[in-house]
Amino acid sequence: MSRSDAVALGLTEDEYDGIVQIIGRQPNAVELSMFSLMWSEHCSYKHSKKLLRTLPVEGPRLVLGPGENAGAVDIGEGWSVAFKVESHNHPSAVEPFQGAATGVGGILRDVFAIGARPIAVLDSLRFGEPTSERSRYLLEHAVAGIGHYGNSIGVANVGGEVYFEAPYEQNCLVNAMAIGLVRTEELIKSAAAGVGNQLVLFGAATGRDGIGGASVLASAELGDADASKRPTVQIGDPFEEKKLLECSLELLQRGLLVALQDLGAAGLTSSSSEMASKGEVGLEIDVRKVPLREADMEPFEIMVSESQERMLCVCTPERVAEVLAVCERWEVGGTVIGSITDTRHMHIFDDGVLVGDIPVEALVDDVPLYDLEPAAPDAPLYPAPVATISADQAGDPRSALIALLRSPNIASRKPLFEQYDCLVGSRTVRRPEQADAAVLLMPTGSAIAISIDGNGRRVASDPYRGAVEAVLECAANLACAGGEPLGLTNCLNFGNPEKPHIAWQLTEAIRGLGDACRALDVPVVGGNVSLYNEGGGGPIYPTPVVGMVGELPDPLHAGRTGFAREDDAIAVVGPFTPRLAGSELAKLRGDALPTQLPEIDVAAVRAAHEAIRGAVRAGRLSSAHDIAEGGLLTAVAESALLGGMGAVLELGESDVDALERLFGEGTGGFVVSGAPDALRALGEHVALDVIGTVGGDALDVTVAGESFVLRLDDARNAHAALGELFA
Amino acid sequence: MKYIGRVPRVRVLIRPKEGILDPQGKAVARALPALGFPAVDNVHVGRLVELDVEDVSQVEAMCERLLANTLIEDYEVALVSPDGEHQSQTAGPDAPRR
Amino acid sequence: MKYIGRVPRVRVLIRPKEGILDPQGKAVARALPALGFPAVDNVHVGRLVELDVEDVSQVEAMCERLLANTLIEDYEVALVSPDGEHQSQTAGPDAPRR
Amino acid sequence: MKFGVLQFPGSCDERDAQLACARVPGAEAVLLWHGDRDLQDVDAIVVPGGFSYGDYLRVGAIARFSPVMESVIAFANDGGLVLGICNGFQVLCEAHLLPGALLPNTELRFTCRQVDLEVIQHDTPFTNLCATGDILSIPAKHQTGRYVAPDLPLSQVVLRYVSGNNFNGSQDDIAGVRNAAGNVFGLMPHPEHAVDPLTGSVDGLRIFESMAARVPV
Ligand SMILES: Nc1ncnc2c1ncn2[C@@H]1O[C@H](COP(=O)(O)OP(=O)(O)O)[C@@H](O)[C@H]1O
Ligand SMILES: [Mg+2]
Repeated sequence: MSRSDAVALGLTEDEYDGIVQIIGRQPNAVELSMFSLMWSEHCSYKHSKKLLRTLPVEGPRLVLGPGENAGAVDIGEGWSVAFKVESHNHPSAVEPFQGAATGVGGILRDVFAIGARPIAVLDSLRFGEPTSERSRYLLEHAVAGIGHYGNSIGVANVGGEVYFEAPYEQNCLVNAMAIGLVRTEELIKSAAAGVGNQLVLFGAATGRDGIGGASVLASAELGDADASKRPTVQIGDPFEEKKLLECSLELLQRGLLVALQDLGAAGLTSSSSEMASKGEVGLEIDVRKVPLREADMEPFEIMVSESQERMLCVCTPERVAEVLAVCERWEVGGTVIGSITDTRHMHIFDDGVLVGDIPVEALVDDVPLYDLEPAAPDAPLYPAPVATISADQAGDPRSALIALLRSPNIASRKPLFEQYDCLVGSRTVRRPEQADAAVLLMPTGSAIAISIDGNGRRVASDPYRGAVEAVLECAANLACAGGEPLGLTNCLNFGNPEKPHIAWQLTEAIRGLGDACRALDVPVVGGNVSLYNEGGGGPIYPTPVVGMVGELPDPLHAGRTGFAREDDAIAVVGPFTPRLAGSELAKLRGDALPTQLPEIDVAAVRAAHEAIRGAVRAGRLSSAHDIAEGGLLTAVAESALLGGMGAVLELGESDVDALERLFGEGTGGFVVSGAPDALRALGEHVALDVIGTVGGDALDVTVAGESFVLRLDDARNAHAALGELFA
Repeated sequence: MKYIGRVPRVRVLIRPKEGILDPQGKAVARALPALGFPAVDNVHVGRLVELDVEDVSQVEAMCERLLANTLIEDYEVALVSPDGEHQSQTAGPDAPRR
Repeated sequence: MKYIGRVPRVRVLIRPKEGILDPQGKAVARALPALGFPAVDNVHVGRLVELDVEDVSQVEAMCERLLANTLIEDYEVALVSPDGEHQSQTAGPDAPRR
Repeated sequence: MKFGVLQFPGSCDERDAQLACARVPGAEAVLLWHGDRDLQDVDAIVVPGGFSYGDYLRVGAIARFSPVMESVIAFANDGGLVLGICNGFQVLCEAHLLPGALLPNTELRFTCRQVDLEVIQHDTPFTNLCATGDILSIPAKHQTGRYVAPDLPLSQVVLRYVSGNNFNGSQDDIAGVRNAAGNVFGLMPHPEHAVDPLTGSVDGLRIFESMAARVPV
């Protein structure tokens, strides 16, 4: 295969030359297709690996850090929680239902590949403005696909987020996070070991699914006329995955496996070569032993197929019969396709004939890593959002509040999350809209709190501080539920890193992520990077999505978002300096993005989290909610709507402009309610300002001498606006 | 055409494209032998849409835009008489013959 | 029969029984006019099952036992040639004529 | 009291059902594998929720033919107590142990929502610890829960959705039905997900406790 073949497969000429040099000859079709995938950005992280190495990955509770299929943290009594977030952006843009469904399927496999039983899914979605028909189509089908897969496999979907912004119009984002539960001693790794041990492929048969870049080979080799050989969309089969999941866990529980690995991007190629690389061994695979859905597949197609619902395991020869018997009991196909060797080469056979021979190291470790060439832009990268409300509307607090509650980024997510089973597993102590983080009961009797966050517009305004804010917001959500962060996972969704401004966004965001994690003492346990998210309309907002798992000792004292008791006092808590620049209200009125966000005193924010968390855990607060999109008044309105109780607010004089006080955004602020004594006690630990009282059936707001009233029914109607998108 | 003055009835058959995973077909294929129908093969499950439409020439466009997901499905359009018999049929651009 | 020595291919059409609400049909009927296809009526959505079976006489039993739920669905069985044309057909015991 | 909870490939709520049964004082619950005919001398059967066989072709259609269902049908015909929840209800209808069928929700969407159910009959083995007219708050979560039973006698309706809670479009707001003999009962909402104050309401527990009250220990 020539340089031009390599370029057609997405490699550079230099990379091709590097391959020729490493293996000492030209690669054949099988080898080149394997290289093209393993050396792709997706598998090799060649543009991000150096930056990712700057993230903190150690912590006292860390059990499994980046590098394995999922990370894990210790929750005590011999139990660990595994978790990871991953993107499925491109497949979802092509076919949103199947793309989103297989995204869920993929992240679940990552979790049970380390031996953990998946117990929850969260999803993080970004679409263009819902005024666009295409965005509505993508939204409806992506949500249906996520629901279809998670509901059918019986894993609760307990939370997520969705934003609508024009820069995602051409490039939607579909990220999914999965959480698993495992006995720490039963965690299994993916390193292949034991020369002579057998490689068993189990799960679905292999078809021509998702033969992405390598399709070029298909057309080169098979002739363009043969339309049926074209690569195909991956179809998810949650029923197959359910059986695969139970089968994998039973294999592990019976102690039959040496190593286990899921098949994701680049299919058999990446799973097998990564197992070999980690175990420092070689592998032999005979592609003709792979059960096929279509009989006439070429060796390279079998090696790169991304057919879903497949796993690869290593077991000793004596265990093969038992392994296959477990597969049969779960009605899962299982086949020995090869074995472990001491050659440190991948030897690919086609019915006994050698068709590929690559040193494992060349495939997995020798990929060139690139330094980015970041450059801060000197002109705005993104056009100002299109105004959707008038200056008059934005200037009147009552109509601004209604507009914010209606805004697609703030309106209730109920029309989405009602399509997900949030209960299966009998662990869900806090469902969506009950608390700022989902809360799940653990077998230890304690609980975990989980949240996922990332406001791309703020990161676009200021990649460093925007990323810090994403981490802090996630931790704030946990604090409101009573949770203390144990670990963080992230998915970095960015444009083309070869462009200096995107490189700058990525570099700054990762620096922010790292600094925030260090400041909170939270290790990064893993994550995912999705680059080149650019359509005709330019790059997406830089979108680092942050997922966090925290613990809370007593689920009885899990926090709530909604007001819960008449006559409770309401207070604003924390080092909160609201600014309209970069806020949701600024977006609605069409303001350009700022070029900077205000400085953040992370230590003070952390102290506020600790104070809120302590008060929630002690059962002293009736409600706690962090101030995010839409600012203070939106946060109060949300607590009122979710609790079904109004509020009377009296904000005294201040030199800050009323609109900025009510709707400005920033990090570090909370709205809490509770008995006046309890709030006084909290005020000894953190800045606290009592602003009103719970009660009535309206929001009755006085600010700087001006008053208005918004009935809860009217607020609720505005907040239900997303329902129109699913009518 | 037979039904002058009557609105023609059209039947659209929608199937998973060849090579695309058909989990439903797979499940039925597994179930039938267990029910005592062993000699069954090549099972596929798809959708059936029937409608009355004045301008039959529009049906292909309906399929492309709404009725079928042409990334993963093929469709086939047939005109039916009221007693269910075929009158004529056309298939989507690249419907395979299975 | 035409396919001596070859396994016959059978097509089963399964439809909601008359009188049973068909929200899928309704959803299609509602969506089509919005896409610029106004003159559509009487839309129904059902299932299509196709299979190769040696003994075609078994298909009715397959339908009664598994493929259709005759409380809510009617079915219709047809033999198809490889190029998709009908050869003959039978309908379930009380298939209505729509 | 020994409950048996069926487990099909694709069952999802079988462990939840097992946990719920085990909350009944003095009760234990075992899983019964779809491929086994032996019911292990259980006193009552729960056919749990989930997506048996992926719900492919038609909900419940394939599961009803599994070996364990042959035993369950015989057990039911002998007067044994059988409770079908969600997918289990669908399976029991397909198996003709209960009248009617379940069709896609009128909105065609999967919906997970807490619903209020009114007890229409308290003198059944499944509701004897309720009073007629009691309202139970129980979650429902399904895409195919529109109950249709053309000639159902009113006497077999056990639970109804309270007005405004029938999101699936079931005929006459029917949420739960029994067979003519009264020993088989099915409902779309999930009583096993309403047994612990920590995770929701506890109204569902009364169904399991009612079953235990009917079974001599
Ligand atoms: N895409 C989604 N999938 C599932 N749940 C979601 C999704 N988006 C939002 N939710 C849930 O809706 C609730 C409110 O969401 P949101 O307003 O975005 O919360 P926050 O402002 O705390 O990030 C939360 O419980 C959240 O987990
Ligand atoms: Mg929040």
